[in-house]
Amino acid sequence: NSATDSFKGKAMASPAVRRIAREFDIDIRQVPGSGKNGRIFKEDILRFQRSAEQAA
Amino acid sequence: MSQKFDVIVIGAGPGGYVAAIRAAQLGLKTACVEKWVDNKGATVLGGTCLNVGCIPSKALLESTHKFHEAAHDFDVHGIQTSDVQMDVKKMVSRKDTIVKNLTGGITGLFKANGVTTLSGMGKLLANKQVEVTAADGTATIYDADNVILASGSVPVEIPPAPLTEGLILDNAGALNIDETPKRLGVIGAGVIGLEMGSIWARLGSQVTVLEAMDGFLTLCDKDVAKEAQKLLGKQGLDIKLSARCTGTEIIDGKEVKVKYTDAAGEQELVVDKLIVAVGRRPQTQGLLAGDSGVKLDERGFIFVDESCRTGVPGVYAIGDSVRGPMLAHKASEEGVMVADIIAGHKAAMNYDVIPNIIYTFPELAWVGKTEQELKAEGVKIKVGKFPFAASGRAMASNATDGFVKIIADEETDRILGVHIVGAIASELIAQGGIAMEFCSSAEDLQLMCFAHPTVSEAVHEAALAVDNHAIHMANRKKR
Amino acid sequence: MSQKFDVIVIGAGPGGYVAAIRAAQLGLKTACVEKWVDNKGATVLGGTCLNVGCIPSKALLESTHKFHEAAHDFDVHGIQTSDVQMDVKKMVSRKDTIVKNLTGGITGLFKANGVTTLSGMGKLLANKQVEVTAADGTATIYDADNVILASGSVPVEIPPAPLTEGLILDNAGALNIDETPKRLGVIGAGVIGLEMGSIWARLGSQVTVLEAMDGFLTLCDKDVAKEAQKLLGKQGLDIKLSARCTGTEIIDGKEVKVKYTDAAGEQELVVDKLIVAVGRRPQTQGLLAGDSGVKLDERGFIFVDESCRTGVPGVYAIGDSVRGPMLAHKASEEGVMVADIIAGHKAAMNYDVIPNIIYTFPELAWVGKTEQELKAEGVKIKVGKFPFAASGRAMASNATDGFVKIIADEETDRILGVHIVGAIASELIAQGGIAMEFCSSAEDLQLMCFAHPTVSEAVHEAALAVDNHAIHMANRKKR
Ligand SMILES: Cc1cc2nc3c(=O)[nH]c(=O)nc-3n(C[C@H](O)[C@H](O)[C@H](O)COP(=O)(O)OP(=O)(O)OC[C@H]3O[C@@H](n4cnc5c(N)ncnc54)[C@H](O)[C@@H]3O)c2cc1C
Ligand SMILES: Cc1cc2nc3c(=O)[nH]c(=O)nc-3n(C[C@H](O)[C@H](O)[C@H](O)COP(=O)(O)OP(=O)(O)OC[C@H]3O[C@@H](n4cnc5c(N)ncnc54)[C@H](O)[C@@H]3O)c2cc1C
Repeated sequence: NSATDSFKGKAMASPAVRRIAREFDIDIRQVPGSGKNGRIFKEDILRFQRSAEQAA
Repeated sequence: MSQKFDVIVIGAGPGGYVAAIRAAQLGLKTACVEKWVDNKGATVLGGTCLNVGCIPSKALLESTHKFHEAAHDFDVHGIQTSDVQMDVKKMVSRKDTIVKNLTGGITGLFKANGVTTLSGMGKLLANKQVEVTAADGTATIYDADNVILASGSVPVEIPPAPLTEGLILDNAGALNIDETPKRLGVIGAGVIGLEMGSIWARLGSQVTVLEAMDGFLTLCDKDVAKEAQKLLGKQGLDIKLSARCTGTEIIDGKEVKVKYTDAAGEQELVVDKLIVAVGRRPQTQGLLAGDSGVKLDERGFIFVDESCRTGVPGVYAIGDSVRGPMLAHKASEEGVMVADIIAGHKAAMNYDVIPNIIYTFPELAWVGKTEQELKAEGVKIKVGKFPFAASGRAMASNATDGFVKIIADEETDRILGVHIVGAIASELIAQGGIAMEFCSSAEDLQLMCFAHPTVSEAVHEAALAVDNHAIHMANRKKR
Repeated sequence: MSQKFDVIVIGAGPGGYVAAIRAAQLGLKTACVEKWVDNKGATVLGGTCLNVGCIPSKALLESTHKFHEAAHDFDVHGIQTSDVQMDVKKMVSRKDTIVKNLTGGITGLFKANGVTTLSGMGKLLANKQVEVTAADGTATIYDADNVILASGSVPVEIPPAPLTEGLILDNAGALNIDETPKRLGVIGAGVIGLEMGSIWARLGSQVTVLEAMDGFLTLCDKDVAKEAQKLLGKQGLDIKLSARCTGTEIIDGKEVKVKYTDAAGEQELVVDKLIVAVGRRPQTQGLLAGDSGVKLDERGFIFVDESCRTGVPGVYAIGDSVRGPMLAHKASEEGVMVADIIAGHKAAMNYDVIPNIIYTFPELAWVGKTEQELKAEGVKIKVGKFPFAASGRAMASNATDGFVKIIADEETDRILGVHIVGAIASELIAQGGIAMEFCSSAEDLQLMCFAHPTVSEAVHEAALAVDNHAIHMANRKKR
């Protein structure tokens, strides 16, 4: 039984990750998480957002 | 032309003052209106919480807990004292000093952050104008781009027990009792009623609590409520359920006869003081001009959406005056959220992870959902419970009452609720809050290293117990 | 044919007994060898931790803290007592009762989980055989598929201060002092030295602590060490740094003359008792047969890899007898990891998030790295600090000394260390541990809702202070 399978309902993400996803309109499911079982950390979503900015 | 602010906050309780400080930190020109004055007429910041709520109650709870411990629990440690007495006036004046320091502190924080204090009664007019009526009656009108209503709440009064100076008291009066009443009555076995009852029971009052409902602490997890009822009963709080106050009578100007009905019929009780703690209601009187555009909901709360927006663009409301739990930290976090939204951020608040505490001894604290709520929702759950009686640190501290209970989703293992009865449940519950904000599974907590010896280990063990893996307790046999 | 077990554990301290219970829970046939006996010759489980370490020290710290509070801090609350005295023998016997309950509890847990206790001295032979020599000298040999060495540690003795019954004491002797010494000397200002010194200083001993190093608590974050030095000094602990004991002399069989050198040259100190607390070393004497195949490292610890495997397949070692911090919870978590590995799981332990506590008053607790470590590594950091003096709950409790300090990576915002000085730092630190296990950023903690009024709010505020956003404190000006 894996600790970090995505649960029903709210996204399996920490408050800062949720905040950044809202702020920059990021779909959390697109962000590769570096934690156990793909858990997303703030540093992951910041990296994702920076590379998206550079691509744009 | 009237003076203009980016943000005007009405009310300087933990909702309003935090919103104002945060807004100022974010570079917004901010003012905060407050009508509360001390006996010298000076404006007092901090609201219910600092003046007649959270802080003074905890100061008295702390002093009386130490007194009770000294009088009853020192012997086991080998500590010998004779004749432990409480100087109640000194205890109350210590409480007053703490309140003064803290409210003065908010004044200092307003200065440091550049928040303007506007003294007087605030009223929201149309077009985000705010009228402030000073004590001398002069009214000034200010313009604002944004207004935050944070007017808080006031105690509910009930007709059978009208407040009577020195005899029938609300929370403000109760916090200034300066002599231990021989007999104390409390109407309402909620958070405030139990805290007030505990304070005076510890000092030797014979305390009777009348609760109209037939269940005890029905908002708590059932195991927490059961344990609390047992332990508070042992401490001498006489809690009568299904007991509805029907009238009061002042006898000789110095006693109160309380009439109530319970399962057995009409009853009477004579007490030296009666505290009414049946709940609080939003404070909105005089707050809104007829054309302000802001609406109340059917229960009298200011109507807001999940981001604390009223129907009027640029006007927000937070704290006890809006829906949701009447808690200081809920008010403060709403204040931060709204200030952030005004500053252009997409802030949101997680209403699912707001901790609750009742500061009896032992303390009761919880975050997330109760077992009975989850069962009613049909969620399949796993429950782990670990008693402090099996904690080495609790034994060393002589505080072995209570337990930690963790509820997880049977399928996903996600933690859905953490419920604690224990000496410092108030501080332990933050662990549950942090874990739940990270969407922790029970297994996540199982795999973490908790320092030994700490009572926090009970959180670890309760998480292990969710899967029948507790170490310091014989586990249930597997099904 | 000799009896065979899936797992034999040697040593029943918090490393060994937890490993044994976990292994049994996982369905493995498990035995645990223990040589410790009480004065009636009965086997005693629990090791250093339960018998002469963590638990008895905390029991005495708790009793003496309450005594000190009663004698010095009650007046402010209005609590009047006269003539507060400590019955030291009663205090010590309470401690003994707690120890007895807990060690007896382990015996009960062994029964409940089906762990076999083998009484006597255990020795690892070749081929995973274990020889157990009972008190009467009879030796029995058992076969095992897996052996876990958990033999713990013993106090380091130093030649200038040889243990002397009733006068020069190690931790075991120190915990049984049954009369307050007028003058107490402590060699070593580490965790154990400071805890022992605190116990007796609170009861009125004049305590001198001699520390050979020229820095104080150099393993702690520098701000923590500085605050602790200041506060302990105020409590009357006379801590002398760069003070190296060179010899001792017993005077008339009732006093100890301690000679030491410091910056100013040769010094002398006369005390009624001297506690030697200069460290602990792994206990491996008689544990390993010449052909066991298990190797020690250059410092005398049993050599293991990061999964606690010795060089011999199927033989593991955990706890104080292997590398890493000498802490009970580290030993226990290693025990769980090894039991899981034996049961076929890919278990691992996170050595980066092991909390540390020193139970002085206020307590010191930390998890993760210190500011000086991170700077030495060249990591760019942000630091947030919040003093308990600004916490309403701390004010209500009259415990405003100390602070919470959070260190985050400047670039990623990840929390790298949490350092706390404060009344219940020991329990607050679990919040840091949980957050760090979830690789929390400072912002994650900033966005969570902490209950009011709690001292835990200082954790929230310290996280906010990392980005100069604390609410209840004037922030540094932005650079
Ligand atoms: C005895 C007691 C104990 C409590 N203990 C706790 C506890 O331990 N933990 C906890 O979380 N909560 C506790 N609470 C609840 C807590 O006090 C409230 O939830 C909290 O104060 C709500 O904050 P607020 O800012 O919304 O309102 P308030 O604190 O009520 O502040 C509102 C402020 O607005 C001012 N105001 C109102 N209308 C106007 C106006 N028109 N113009 C100008 N000023 C105005 C008021 O004077 C007041 O200062 C307790 C309450 C009581 C009574
Ligand atoms: C005064 C003091 C206070 C402390 N306070 C704390 C604290 O607050 N928190 C904390 O985390 N740590 C504390 N410690 C440290 C803690 O006690 C140790 O880290 C912990 O006990 C290590 O556990 P262990 O199982 O590895 O070894 P031990 O607890 O030392 O147990 C080893 C056991 O193995 C037995 N044994 C050894 N060799 C053999 C053999 N050959 N055959 C049979 N049996 C054998 C011993 O008799 C002993 O019972 C304290 C230590 C001291 C001395």
